[in-house]
Amino acid sequence: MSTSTNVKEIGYAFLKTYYQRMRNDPSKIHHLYSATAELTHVDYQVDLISDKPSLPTIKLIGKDNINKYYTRHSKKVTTVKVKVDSCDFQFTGSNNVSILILAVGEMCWSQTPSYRFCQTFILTPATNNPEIYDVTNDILRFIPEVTLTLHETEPNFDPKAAL
Amino acid sequence: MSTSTNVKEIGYAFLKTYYQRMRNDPSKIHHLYSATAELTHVDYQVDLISDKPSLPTIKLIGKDNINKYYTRHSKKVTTVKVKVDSCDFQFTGSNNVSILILAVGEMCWSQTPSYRFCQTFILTPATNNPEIYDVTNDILRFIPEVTLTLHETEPNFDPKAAL
Amino acid sequence: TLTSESIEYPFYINTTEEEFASARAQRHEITLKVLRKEINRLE
Amino acid sequence: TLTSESIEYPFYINTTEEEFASARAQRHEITLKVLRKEINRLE
Repeated sequence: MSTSTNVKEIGYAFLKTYYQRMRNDPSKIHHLYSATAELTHVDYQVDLISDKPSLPTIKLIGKDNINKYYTRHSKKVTTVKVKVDSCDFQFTGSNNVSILILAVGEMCWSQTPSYRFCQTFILTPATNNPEIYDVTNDILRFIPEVTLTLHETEPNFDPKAAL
Repeated sequence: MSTSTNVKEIGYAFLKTYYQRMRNDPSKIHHLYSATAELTHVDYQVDLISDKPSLPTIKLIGKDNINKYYTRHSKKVTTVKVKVDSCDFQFTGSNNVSILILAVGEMCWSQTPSYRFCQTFILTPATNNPEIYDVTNDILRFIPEVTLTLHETEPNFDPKAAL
Repeated sequence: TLTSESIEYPFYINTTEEEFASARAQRHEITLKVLRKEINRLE
Repeated sequence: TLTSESIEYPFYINTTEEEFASARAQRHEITLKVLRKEINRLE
């Protein structure tokens, strides 16, 4: 990815590369990360086909653990489909060469319902080649669909009438 | 805020300070930011009391602009109320002393409906005093309530029956 | 060593659960109004 | 100079809008099932 000054281009190119590599070659995703990267991502051990409003996540640190994680779950990882609804980008870090990304959207896998998520990344130019960015931080958080918990206590709220 | 090694404590203390200062003294919020901080936050010029599923944001850079922004809108800013549903924290940056925060929750102001949001921050130890953190990045993104856009095209979906 | 952590339970700032409920009630009504419009549109 | 930017329109990766619609339909059904249970509970 070229380091044109435009943070949106770099960020957009990264997101495409990141999710497409999950489908195309999970065993190569860890190459996107720095040696000591921290990752909070889907706990693929749970059943993704469920009625639950959101999914749990697990925490990992280091390129090797990240590689083990993606390869162990590659069967599910390769079926990931993503709709990004919005994306925000800012330069950050010392002399402003790193990039902060906040993506919001929906994700699904084969046969599963869609799950709402937000995800934040920090990309930092690789020490050996500033043209290339390493992911140093990757946090995925699922956002439970609003359960319209209609409490009796809600003052003037009559569910039947509202519908 | 003390730099205990526990990222959760530092992050939690920051979030409390950040939102409480909005209510207590909007003219002092800019002190939390670094000189060249970047902020993407609520566009307070729009009417917050509306049926819209989410709110627009504006982009600012630099402590002075951030100060002008909070003081100009202080009447609305001071009424902010926040429910944080979940929060993720990671150390980041050179020698891992900065902190990345991803918060997800709901926000409202006086007489307004609640608005779902996610917000990401990067905190960096102040150059003159590593015990204190400066906000170098602050991105707020509103998440539209799911509009159950029930298309005819949805295969076996009969809305009336479902209800 | 893993440094990432999370807070998984909700907490309130500048408000209480009860006080926040009225803002949420407003949001529910807006969402349900949209839902009703949707359903009427489909009929 | 301001460097922050946003993409405000949706885009799809590894899928298309049509293909994604079935996952969303499943999600709608789950949400509406919860809604129905809620309403019955309140009666």
